[in-house]
Amino acid sequence: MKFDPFIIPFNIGLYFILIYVVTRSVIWFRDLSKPDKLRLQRGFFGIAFGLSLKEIFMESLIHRKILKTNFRLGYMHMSLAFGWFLLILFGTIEADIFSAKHLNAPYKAIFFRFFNPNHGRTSFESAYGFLMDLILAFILSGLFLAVAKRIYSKIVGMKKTTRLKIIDKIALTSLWLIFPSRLLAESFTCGAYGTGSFLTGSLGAWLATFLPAQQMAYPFWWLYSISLGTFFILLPITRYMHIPTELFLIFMRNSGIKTGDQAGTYSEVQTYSCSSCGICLDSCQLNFSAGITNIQSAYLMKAIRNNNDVSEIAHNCLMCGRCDQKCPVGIELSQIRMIQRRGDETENDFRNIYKGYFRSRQTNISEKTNGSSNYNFLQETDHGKADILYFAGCMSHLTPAIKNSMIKILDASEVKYNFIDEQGGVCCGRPLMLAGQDKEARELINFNSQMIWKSGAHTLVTSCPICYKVFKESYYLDVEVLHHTQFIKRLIDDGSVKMNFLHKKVVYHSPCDLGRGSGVYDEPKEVLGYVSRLERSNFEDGNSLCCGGSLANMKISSTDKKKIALDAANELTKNNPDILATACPLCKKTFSSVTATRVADISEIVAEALVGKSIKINNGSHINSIKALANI
Amino acid sequence: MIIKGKKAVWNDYQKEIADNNYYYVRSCVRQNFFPGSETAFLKIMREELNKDVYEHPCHTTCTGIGYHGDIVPVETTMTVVARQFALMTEAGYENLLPSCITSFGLYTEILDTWHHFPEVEKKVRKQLKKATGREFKIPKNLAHASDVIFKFRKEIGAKARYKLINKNTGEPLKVVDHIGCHYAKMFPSRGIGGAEYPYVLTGMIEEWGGQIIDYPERRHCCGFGFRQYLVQANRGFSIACSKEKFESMKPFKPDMIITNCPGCPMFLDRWQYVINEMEGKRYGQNGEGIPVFTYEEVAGLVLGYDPWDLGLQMHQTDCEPVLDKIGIEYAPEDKYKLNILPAYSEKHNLINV
Amino acid sequence: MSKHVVVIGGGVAGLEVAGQLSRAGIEVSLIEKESKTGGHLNNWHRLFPDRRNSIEVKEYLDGMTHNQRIILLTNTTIERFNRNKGHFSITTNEGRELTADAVIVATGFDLFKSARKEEYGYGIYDNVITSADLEEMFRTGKITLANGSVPDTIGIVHCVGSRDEKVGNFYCSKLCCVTAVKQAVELREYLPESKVFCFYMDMRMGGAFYEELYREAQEKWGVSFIRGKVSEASETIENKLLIKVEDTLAGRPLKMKLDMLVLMAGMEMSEGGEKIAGLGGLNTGENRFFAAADNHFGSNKSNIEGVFFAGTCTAPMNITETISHARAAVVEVIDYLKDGK
Amino acid sequence: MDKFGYTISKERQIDYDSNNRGVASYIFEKEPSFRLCIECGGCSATCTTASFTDFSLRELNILIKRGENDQVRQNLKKCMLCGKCTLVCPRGVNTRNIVVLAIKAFQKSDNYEI
Repeated sequence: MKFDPFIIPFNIGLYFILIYVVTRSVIWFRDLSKPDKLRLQRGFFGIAFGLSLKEIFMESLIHRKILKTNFRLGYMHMSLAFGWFLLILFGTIEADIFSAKHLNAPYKAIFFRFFNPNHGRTSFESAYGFLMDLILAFILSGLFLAVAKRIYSKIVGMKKTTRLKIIDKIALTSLWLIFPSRLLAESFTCGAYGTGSFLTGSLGAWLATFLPAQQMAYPFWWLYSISLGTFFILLPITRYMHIPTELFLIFMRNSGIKTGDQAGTYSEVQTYSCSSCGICLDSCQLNFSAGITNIQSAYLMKAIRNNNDVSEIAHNCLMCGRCDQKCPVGIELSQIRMIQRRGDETENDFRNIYKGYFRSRQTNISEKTNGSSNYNFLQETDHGKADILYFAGCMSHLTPAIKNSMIKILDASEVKYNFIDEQGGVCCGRPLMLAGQDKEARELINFNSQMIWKSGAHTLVTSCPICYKVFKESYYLDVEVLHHTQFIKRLIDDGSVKMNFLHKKVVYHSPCDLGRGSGVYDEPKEVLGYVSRLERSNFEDGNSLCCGGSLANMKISSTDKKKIALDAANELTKNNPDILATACPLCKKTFSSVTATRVADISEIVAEALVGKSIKINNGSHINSIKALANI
Repeated sequence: MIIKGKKAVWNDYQKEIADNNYYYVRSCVRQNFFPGSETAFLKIMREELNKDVYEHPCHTTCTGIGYHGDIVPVETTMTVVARQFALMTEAGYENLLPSCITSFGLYTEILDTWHHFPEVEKKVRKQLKKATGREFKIPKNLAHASDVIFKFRKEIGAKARYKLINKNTGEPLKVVDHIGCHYAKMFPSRGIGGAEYPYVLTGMIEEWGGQIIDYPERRHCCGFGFRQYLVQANRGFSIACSKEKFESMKPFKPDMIITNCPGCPMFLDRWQYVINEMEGKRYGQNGEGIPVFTYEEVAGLVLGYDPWDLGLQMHQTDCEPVLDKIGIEYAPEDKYKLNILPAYSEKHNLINV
Repeated sequence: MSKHVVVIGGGVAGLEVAGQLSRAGIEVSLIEKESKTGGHLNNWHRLFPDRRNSIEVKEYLDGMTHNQRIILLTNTTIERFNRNKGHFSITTNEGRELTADAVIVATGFDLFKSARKEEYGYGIYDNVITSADLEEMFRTGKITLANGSVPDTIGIVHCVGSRDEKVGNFYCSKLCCVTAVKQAVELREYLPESKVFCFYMDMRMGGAFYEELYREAQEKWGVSFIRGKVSEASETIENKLLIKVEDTLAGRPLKMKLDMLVLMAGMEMSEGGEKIAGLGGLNTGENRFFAAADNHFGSNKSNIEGVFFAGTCTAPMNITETISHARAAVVEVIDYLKDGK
Repeated sequence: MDKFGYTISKERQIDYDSNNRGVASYIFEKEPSFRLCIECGGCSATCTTASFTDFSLRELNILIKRGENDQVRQNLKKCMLCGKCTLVCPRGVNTRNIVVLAIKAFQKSDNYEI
């Protein structure tokens, strides 16, 4: 038998998806910027290619990251992806070895058993059949988990599972049907012919005892083919598009392409690479503390893919970056969210049947400007020359203990510095950026940049991680930007300040913009370790929690903020520390209102531990210190 | 609107008004604005009601315009007023009857001040004595001329030739009353009906057949406001006040406005013309303006006096529509004939008399 | 021989006092000018801040006085009040003579007569009502305008007769704010389509759970609060009420048309109380309420030995405070009678 | 026409009934905490922009509610969104979102969408 009409759905689906993927790739490539095109070309012939292959194997097939985060979920993904891959691979080899000729059409491999019902009589054939059955069983075990996850997500160790739209449900059903229909089709065929291995063979033999196997097999082969065909055709408009897209993503990433701040090929590839695995849901504090369950990154990606209005979703996010850390596909979720925030006003009315297949890309429209500045009321003040600038930041002015402590530390270190926003400064611009208003932010950045540049300083110290991040990333300053924890660390290292050890149990909360946002994890902890008994929490470094006070979330209510803060504070103070230390005025303010534990910025703790220069408290008796005081 | 409630308020605010023997004090500005009004008042009082109304040839302004225009200090005002009282005392009268609302308000205010601060009165007496050698008695009764017309509204009504009724439809004329601010806003208890729901003009209109309409901005100032109008830069505010009133009364479609104050009819009348000039906006039915009357003019019309004898030709907003509605006979061709007024003569310059 | 105490006023304070004294074995005569006891409580529908039915409190008070040896004299007023060697002789309007060892004055308050604020036109404009009228509407469940239609926009004016030198009341009645908020919420409940505006001078939400109710009114019921005293109201040709107020927080005058205006009448010394004060020579304060012997520790005591005060005849109080004050009066009386006077 | 040397003064009164309060409705719908403001002025007191200009979030908040939009719109974009106001607000009003929504609402009202 060379051909049978039942293969037609499969063939249509297969060739459709192949053509689609090729077309899509061409469009994507065409839309890349010139440097990115070069990067891609270089990557193709360079080490990136090899790295990508390895990563594709490890992540797309084995799903190593998901396995590490959640074994059952990982196994589910792995069994389906890796199993299917093996099935295709060994199926093709099988068709190649056992068919009459080599290089068969794909359907020959997929429906091998149908076209070779008598296969499996020799020992080599049956051994191969055993392998194929084993792979199928492997897939089916994963499928079982997937079905169970839909019904009861806790089975795979997840609290939440992503919600689906209709088209996804059809695709999902066709995906689920593929392997059971193959199993049944093969089993009936094997039952009719008395072939097959431990799975198909025994199931087929048993079914044949009470069913007409010969007649039953054919409809299942149809079902198998239709399931495959449907799945392929629906692929581009469902989340399963992530299967082919992820390959592109890995290759592009390894070639050194970055998301940037504009919508483009790479952000689109990333959007399509989201498999809606739902890991971001579980990592999201809005979800598990505040019960906001419709704005997580997976839903954002879906909304973008579906061309839905995303502005509400895009802005309802703390931008803590926890999902970025957890995403097994490595999508830069926060960056993509920022792109959506910038393109806020875009209203896409591109509506036709191709919408799902070739969506019109959301691009940033720059707002109509009347040419005049919004902030021309800002007045420049001359702060004079200094080597080191201290910028407390808006929020630090609402937590005066922080700025006062910093002044104390700076004075004690005897460095020459200028407190540039002592009388209240101009916002750093990051809040505007987070709201998607880059143009306005740029005005403030330019204003502040000029002030910093005029001072001739070489170091800029700030107390606020929000300011720190924007100073570092968006200011293009010719000065070294340090968060005050980094600066204090330096002062300690070079012996500019001396400190007592405080016998206090301290737990450290890493602020989002400082830790995950800017990669400053160690210095704060080193400083704390130097002056106190630093204890570990369950939420360290990349896994640290957000305090909930984030400026990035425009939409969240104060009640929900409080819930997040309360949960986070409870987690952090589980072991009853004396101090909940943080390195951000906003975190301090937020936590202070929800916990009885003392909340302090690192600078405050350091200032407390500071050894005064003139008074030798450690050596001198009470009288001596009074004498010392008298000598001042 | 619950009329019963209004009547209860009116009952709360009654005032004593002398029955006869009035000492009349003229208004500074009315003689120019609506010269027929005071003449008509005297005629009604003397001829129709047979009352004794005395006018002293030497009486002066009460300085109210200067006082409210922040020009004349209060002590000076008090002394001038004391002189008025002295003239009255000398003439043997006790019932003060000012024609002007501001004078009425000012006399009330001064008498109240002296009542609470006798030392001020003492000082003023001393000053008056020093300046003019005169002495005075506190008036026994103080009533505004409109109070007196209110008091005798029934008598006037009984003699009426016309009623404030549209002769074509038989419907009462819709009348807006506007009370001068200084009538009762400062001392609500001294005004008939009080400050919120003044009855003084309403009583006349109802008695003479008309219907008073109550509109939201009835309390609003006419816009004169002394320091508002007197300074040119503030006149935009003055006219805006009048406009606010017109806009507010517009939906009620009033036939006429009746006032009891020297300034109010002037501004409600003249500003209609200015608003029309500035914004092309006309009030009243068919855009012919809302005629504005003084209560004496209305009383005169009701009694059948000739409109031109009452000085209605001096109105900027024509009164004819109302005359026609009531059916008052008049000779249109006589409107601007000056034969009624005494001929002006260079030789008889009054200032030098 | 058991002691006899006359309680003047059968409102919340009077009933509580009578009940408590009776339970302590003291003979009590309760004098009430109306035909039934309960005072103002009979006029309220639901009570702030939890909007419980006022009947529940009435039932409690009735329970307090039920089956007790209390001589209840309704439709009774006092015509003579004399103190004689530590005893009081009281003559009622029906000529009855009562002799008492002590007297508790619980004459309560009168609602400010809103017609006195002429500029609001109560009794003149069709749809200007008072808080008490609105309670009556709540009780009947029919909130309608004079012409029978349902109001769409409703304004509530705080401080009518309170904090107003013009009517001679310098003091704050302290309960009108929360009553306004309660009624605003109820209006929104009854008339979900309506818009409710409160015009206040200050929001004085001092009691327990008052501020929470205020917040709820804003958050859940969308009641608008405009800071400014309504200066005047007038009727428009379409029979709406045009009000003028300064939106003091916007720094601009504001005018708007409303279907209905509710005046939050304040509390004043009751006429009955004034009469007793005159008859018995009891001191009253500048606010015309009875003057207590001491503001801090003698708020139940009068200037006459053996005469005590209970409840709102001394100052504006809510029901909770009134009952507490009444109980305190009971302690004072028992203490006084124990001394054998 | 100025031949009289003066013109009729414009009313300063807020005419609540004829003002367009579409912007306020838009914000109420998207940010319910807008209702909660008690006009304490804490936001304006801490505001950096308010210390340089006549921008006042408190005033803005009330003017939008009254439909006095013209006075508001020119000031809105002076806000730097720094969020100090949100931190000091005793009623938990999401002040920053109100500014952002107000800007959006004005754009929409320019396009006759609200």
